[in-house]
Amino acid sequence: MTSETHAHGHELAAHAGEKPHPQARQYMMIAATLTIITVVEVAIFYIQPIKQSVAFAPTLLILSALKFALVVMFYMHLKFDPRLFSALFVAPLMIAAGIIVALLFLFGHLVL
Amino acid sequence: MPARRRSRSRLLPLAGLAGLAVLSACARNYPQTTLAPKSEFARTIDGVFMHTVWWGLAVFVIVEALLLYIMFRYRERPGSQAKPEHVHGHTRLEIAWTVAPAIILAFIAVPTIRAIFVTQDMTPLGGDLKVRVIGHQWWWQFQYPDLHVVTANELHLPVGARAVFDLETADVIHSFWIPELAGKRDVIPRHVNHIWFTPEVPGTYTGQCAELCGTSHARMGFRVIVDSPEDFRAWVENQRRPAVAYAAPTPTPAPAESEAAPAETAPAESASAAAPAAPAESPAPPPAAPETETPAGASARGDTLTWKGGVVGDPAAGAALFQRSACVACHTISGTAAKGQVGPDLTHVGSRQRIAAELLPNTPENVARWLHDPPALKPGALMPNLNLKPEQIADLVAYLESLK
Amino acid sequence: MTTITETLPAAHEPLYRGGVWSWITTVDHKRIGVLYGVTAFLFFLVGGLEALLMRIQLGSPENTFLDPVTYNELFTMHGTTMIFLAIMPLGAAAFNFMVPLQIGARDVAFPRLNAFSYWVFLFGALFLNASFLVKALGSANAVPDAGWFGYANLTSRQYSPGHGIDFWLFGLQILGIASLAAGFNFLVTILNLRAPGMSLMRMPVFTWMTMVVSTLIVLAFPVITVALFLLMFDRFFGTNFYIPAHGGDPILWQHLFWIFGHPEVYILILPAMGIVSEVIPTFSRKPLFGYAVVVYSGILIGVLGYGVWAHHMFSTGMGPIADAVFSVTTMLIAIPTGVKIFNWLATMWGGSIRFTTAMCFAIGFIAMFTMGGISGIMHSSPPADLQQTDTYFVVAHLHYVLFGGSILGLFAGFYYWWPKVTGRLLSERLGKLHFWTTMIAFNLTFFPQHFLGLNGMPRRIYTYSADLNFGFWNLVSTIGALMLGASVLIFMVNAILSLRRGAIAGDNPWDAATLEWSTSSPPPHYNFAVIPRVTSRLPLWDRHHPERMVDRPEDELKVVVAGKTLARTEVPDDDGESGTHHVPHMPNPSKYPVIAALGLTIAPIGVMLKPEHGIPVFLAVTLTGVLIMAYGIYSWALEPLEDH
Amino acid sequence: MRRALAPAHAFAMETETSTGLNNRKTVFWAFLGSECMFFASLISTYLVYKGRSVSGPYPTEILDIPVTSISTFDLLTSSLSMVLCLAAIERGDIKKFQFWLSCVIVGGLIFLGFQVYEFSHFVHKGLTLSKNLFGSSFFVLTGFHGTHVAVGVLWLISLLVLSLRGNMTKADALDVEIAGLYWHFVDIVWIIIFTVVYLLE
Ligand code: HEA
Ligand code: HEA
Ligand code: HEC
Ligand code: CUA
Ligand SMILES: [Cu+2]
Repeated sequence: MTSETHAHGHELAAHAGEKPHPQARQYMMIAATLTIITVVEVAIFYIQPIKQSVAFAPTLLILSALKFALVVMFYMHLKFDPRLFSALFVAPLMIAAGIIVALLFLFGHLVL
Repeated sequence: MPARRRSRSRLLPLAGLAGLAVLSACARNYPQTTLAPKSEFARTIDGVFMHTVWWGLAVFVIVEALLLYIMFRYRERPGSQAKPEHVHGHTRLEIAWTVAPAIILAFIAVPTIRAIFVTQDMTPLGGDLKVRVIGHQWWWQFQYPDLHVVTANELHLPVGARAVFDLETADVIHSFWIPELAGKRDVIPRHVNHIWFTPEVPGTYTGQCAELCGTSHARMGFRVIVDSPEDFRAWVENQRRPAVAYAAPTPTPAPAESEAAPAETAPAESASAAAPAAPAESPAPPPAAPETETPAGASARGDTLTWKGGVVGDPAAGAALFQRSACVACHTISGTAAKGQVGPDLTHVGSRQRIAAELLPNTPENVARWLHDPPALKPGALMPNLNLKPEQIADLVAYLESLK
Repeated sequence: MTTITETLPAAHEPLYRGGVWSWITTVDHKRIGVLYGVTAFLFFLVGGLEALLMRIQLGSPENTFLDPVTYNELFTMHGTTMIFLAIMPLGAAAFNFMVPLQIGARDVAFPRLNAFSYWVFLFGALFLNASFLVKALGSANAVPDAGWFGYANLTSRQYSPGHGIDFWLFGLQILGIASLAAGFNFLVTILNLRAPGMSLMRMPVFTWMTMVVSTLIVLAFPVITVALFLLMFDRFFGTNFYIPAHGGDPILWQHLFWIFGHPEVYILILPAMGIVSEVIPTFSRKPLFGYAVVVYSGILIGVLGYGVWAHHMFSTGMGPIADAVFSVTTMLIAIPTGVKIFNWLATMWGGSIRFTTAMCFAIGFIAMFTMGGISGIMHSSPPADLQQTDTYFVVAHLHYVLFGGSILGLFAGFYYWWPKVTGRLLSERLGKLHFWTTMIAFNLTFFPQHFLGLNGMPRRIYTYSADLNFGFWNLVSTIGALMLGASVLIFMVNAILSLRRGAIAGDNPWDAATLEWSTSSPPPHYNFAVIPRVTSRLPLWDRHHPERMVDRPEDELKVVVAGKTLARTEVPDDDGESGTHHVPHMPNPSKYPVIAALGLTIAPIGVMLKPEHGIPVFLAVTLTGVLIMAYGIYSWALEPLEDH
Repeated sequence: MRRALAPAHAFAMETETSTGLNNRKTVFWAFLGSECMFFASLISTYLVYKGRSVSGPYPTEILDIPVTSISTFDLLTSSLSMVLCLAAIERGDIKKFQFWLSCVIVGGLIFLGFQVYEFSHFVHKGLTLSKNLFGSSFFVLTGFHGTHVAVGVLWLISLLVLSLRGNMTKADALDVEIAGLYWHFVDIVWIIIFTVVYLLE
């Protein structure tokens, strides 16, 4: 699958709908944010009052969703690239998330 | 062209009408039909089904009639150079045929959901009869925990009392189904499923495993005998009794001798030993009993059992043989040392109407055939061919058939 | 208006000439389409033969024609073969041949990946059916026998020793890779290779449905891939996913399978719906009524298809809430499906209907699929389904939708596109005979199964007691099946006669409107000498019947999803070159796809050898397979696609 | 933007596409969508079976959060190297490109090293693939992720070899971009696994 169009040049910089990608400094910022979130996650894990509370799981899930979104939007450029790519990725992602939630419910791990 | 179209137009409604006629007319010819419900559960779900049938039929008639009309009305006429107008759509029509099915579906969904909650309401009622069902490859075990009864392949229920089932399996997934009394509910490893129903009409109903479970899935039947309350009590009474006992450990004669006279060695000794424990046997007159005694013409002569072809078996010898053989590893006979859990409980096997999960009527010939080579009768059966000799089989049959 | 440029006269090298090697290395989407079609039809015959054997066994009570083991093998292989080796690849044949032609492209986006898909499919199919060979050589339990959905824990080593289940699980795994590769390929082909002016909302509905099906494949197959991996680990590497004794839950298999399985049934029906949406307008001489609605309802069916899977599990005791939710979502699918049916009827309304064989099959599709859909609605009510599930009522439903739906639709496509593929017409007389015998035999075979099911006949039983009175309708059904076999023979005779001496078809024998009819029959290997410019949904009608043209050209090509523009390009200027007639460069043939496919098929054989021959043999064979595959893929990546 | 229609060079796929998007990039995003379903199935399996093992070792006894936090950090950092690597080749800076690419590869190898260490440590402690349900679902989920990382490393090494042979230029940025998409995807899958498997044990 790798190179059906390999032999040809890719003057693709000007794809329809593509905005310029971020530069190094912005990438560094993202990386710092990701690191901080990870540190917070691990910290939460060790702070017993939070770990015992009902907010523990939702907080962690939100934090990891945040990391997920940052990587997808900036490192993978979905924020800048044509929306078709977002559609190709986000629609399956929704179905996938829906299926995980449904299965957790069906196996009694989530109660309505 | 027109001729073909007409034959087509006759075909479809005909199929539909014939279908309906058959649907209603044939129900009573089928002993295992879902269309003649005999419990409140079965009636409820049949009601939902018939509801969907009528709506379905309406949709069917409308669509097919419209199709036929259009085919006829707008067929290409010979020689016509008609240039149909190019219509691209019609918003109000589109809305109409989106909304109309939605309304019909709502009419189907409401009773559906009501029936779901009614039939799955597990609140206990006073007087529920609890039954634990355990599916096995390829037979059914039934336990009545409150009555301390264990049996196989033949479920007795009192008419008018709600039976509540705990459904489990010993191996793979099976599905518990008595078409006239209830829908299916699967028995699944690590799950305990439930279903309940109240049989309303006494009689015998057949049931069948409805989930592919291996080679002899087709042969995993059972029957439900809905008794009057008195009959049911009597049945329970009998089932709770330990098995008919034969005290004397009569050694089975060596094959060579037994061939000559298997019947002579045993009867005298065992007759006395068995007499007190087997009251049910006593009324049988010592001389040849009339052929009507058991369906296949078996006759009980004293305690020995003679059947077609003059085969004679001695129950006491059979009892002893049973205890000495592999049988005990797999079967339970209460009151004896046999405590095996692999196969059906045989304590009262003689009282059952069929053997091997509906495979055969319970006659001496059939039990003998079964013992001779189970997998030959029921492919894959988990009871192996034990290479029993004919006279051993005769004794075992006499014993098993005496376990009423 | 006449923006469609005529193709070159038929002075090109014949499409189907060339030796075996040229077929093995071909990357031409049309030849691959033909390969798919022929292979899939052969497997349809195999699956049909299996069905006939089953029907003979069921023709009378307590019949001993087949033993239960063989019977279980036959329905398992019948279901698996029909779904994965017949209908899906027949759909793929149509996608391959027609989609590039319909969108005005010269090939698919990844021609060698396309060849790879075909070869993987072929090897996977042979792999699965090799189990019969192994059985013939004397191995017990060598043929899959746990049903086409292989419910755990019957498929565990404990309850299914031998290699039967292994053939099934690796066979499906291999076939899944073929389907995934094709799914990606067609998704991108349709998005990216459309001719200028061919906006999404001008695409033929068949192409639209191909795109929906490709998406469904791409999103459904990973789930069964995982389910099968888990089963493989259980059977070969001692994991406990489906082993109850160690906490595993066989229900997980059912969920994963049906999360795949229900979208799969729409993968089977949507191509047929696409075909019907082409055939009906052509032979009604009217454009499709409510084009946009038909397209959107197809998409909606695909989307809703992900939310209904547990309707196959109503008897497993999921609880009232889950039952109710899945029941309602299932019923909702009737709405977009009904919308399609009504739009087809409205298309015929006011038309001038020509009853060609293709049209007859399309009409037969509407009539029969509606019946199957209605029995589906009966299933969707859990209380009612408790009586129907796992009985012949389900068997009736699934054949009304699969045979009455998919197969009749595919036959319509066969008759419709045969002239384009072969350049010759089929006999209409034999075609009509085929149609009527099919319709009568089909209903004779499957309609009585509704009664059998409702009257208590479970499915998947190799025989039944005479007391149950199932004999009569089963006999009717068996007679019907034998007639159905005869009708298939008529079809084969028709095809063979047409190849020998069918009338020459010409470019557009049906006066159809879509682009595939603008090129010669069969098309030149480069499809179009000049890529057409498209200004409406019905380009050929606009050209031939300009007075009736309704569509207006648009200014932009847009990719619109859910009403939002995702990407846009400008309409090209008319360029001066379009009159020139050079023969275009086309991709080179390549031997690497077939090599990679071969390696892929060898790898699982190693795993299958593990239980008897130990880890070294397993690793040796599997690594050989992987290396061959890697060699194939690397060489293909480095090989230029075409000369300059 | 004018579409190339010239028959002499008019094989559609080598020209501008109808969406203006590159075929390979489009197919790759579709592939990632498909991968979402793949990992969703695996993660569902893991979650559904959580707490259902009938015998130990159980997750709490065995998972090592500090060690895994470090390997998580390592993978996140390799993603940063990956974007810098792409930015370098888009600028045509081959030296920087090779440097950052090597960083990504090393990062990936370190992650794999951690995983090998973790797996062998677990096996040592008695948790094997077949020991219990936790073992089965844990090893299969993280194993499939690890396999993805390994494939990614091989892919990046191929790119590095190509560029050391002088075969990578600014024009090949798309090759790097696609490899990068894959790499980042593997990273986000790990983000989920780290939370769901390790932190929410
Ligand atoms: C081509 C494949 C295909 C298609 C399209 C469908 C379509 C549908 N199917 Fe079917 N189905 C199968 C293939 C298919 N099915 C297979 C193979 C099985 C068995 C698997 C196995 O166990 O082996 C199965 C099993 C199956 C079951 C499980 C039965 C069981 O095992 O207990 C259910 C339950 O809900 C179901 C429902 C439906 C519904 C509601 C539709 C709907 O999509 C149908 C919608 C269509 C219509 C309703 C007709 C047209 C509509 C109108 C004219 C509008 C007006 C209509 C109304 C208001 C009713 N199907
Ligand atoms: C996908 C589509 C599909 C198609 C087209 C068919 C076609 C047919 N099917 Fe099948 N069927 C399934 C899918 C399909 N089936 C599935 C999914 C199951 C469930 C399996 C399971 O339970 O796991 C099933 C199950 C199934 C059963 C139930 C088995 C059971 O539960 O015990 C039966 C029984 O009658 C049956 C019959 C038939 C018949 C008679 C045909 C006929 O229409 C076939 C007509 C075709 C022919 C007759 C071919 C013609 C061949 C010749 C003329 C011979 C020439 C041959 C050579 C030269 C090699 N099918
Ligand atoms: C390895 C286990 C095993 C052994 C040993 C075994 N059986 Fe069985 N037996 C079974 C199983 C399992 C069945 C149920 C088979 C079925 O219906 O599929 C069965 C069924 C039966 C039945 C029919 C019961 C009914 O209610 O339908 C009889 C009678 C019977 N066995 C008698 C015997 C006798 C007598 C012996 C010893 C000579 C014996 N069995 C030894 C496992 C065993
Ligand atoms: Cu038990 Cu089928
Ligand atoms: Cu379904």
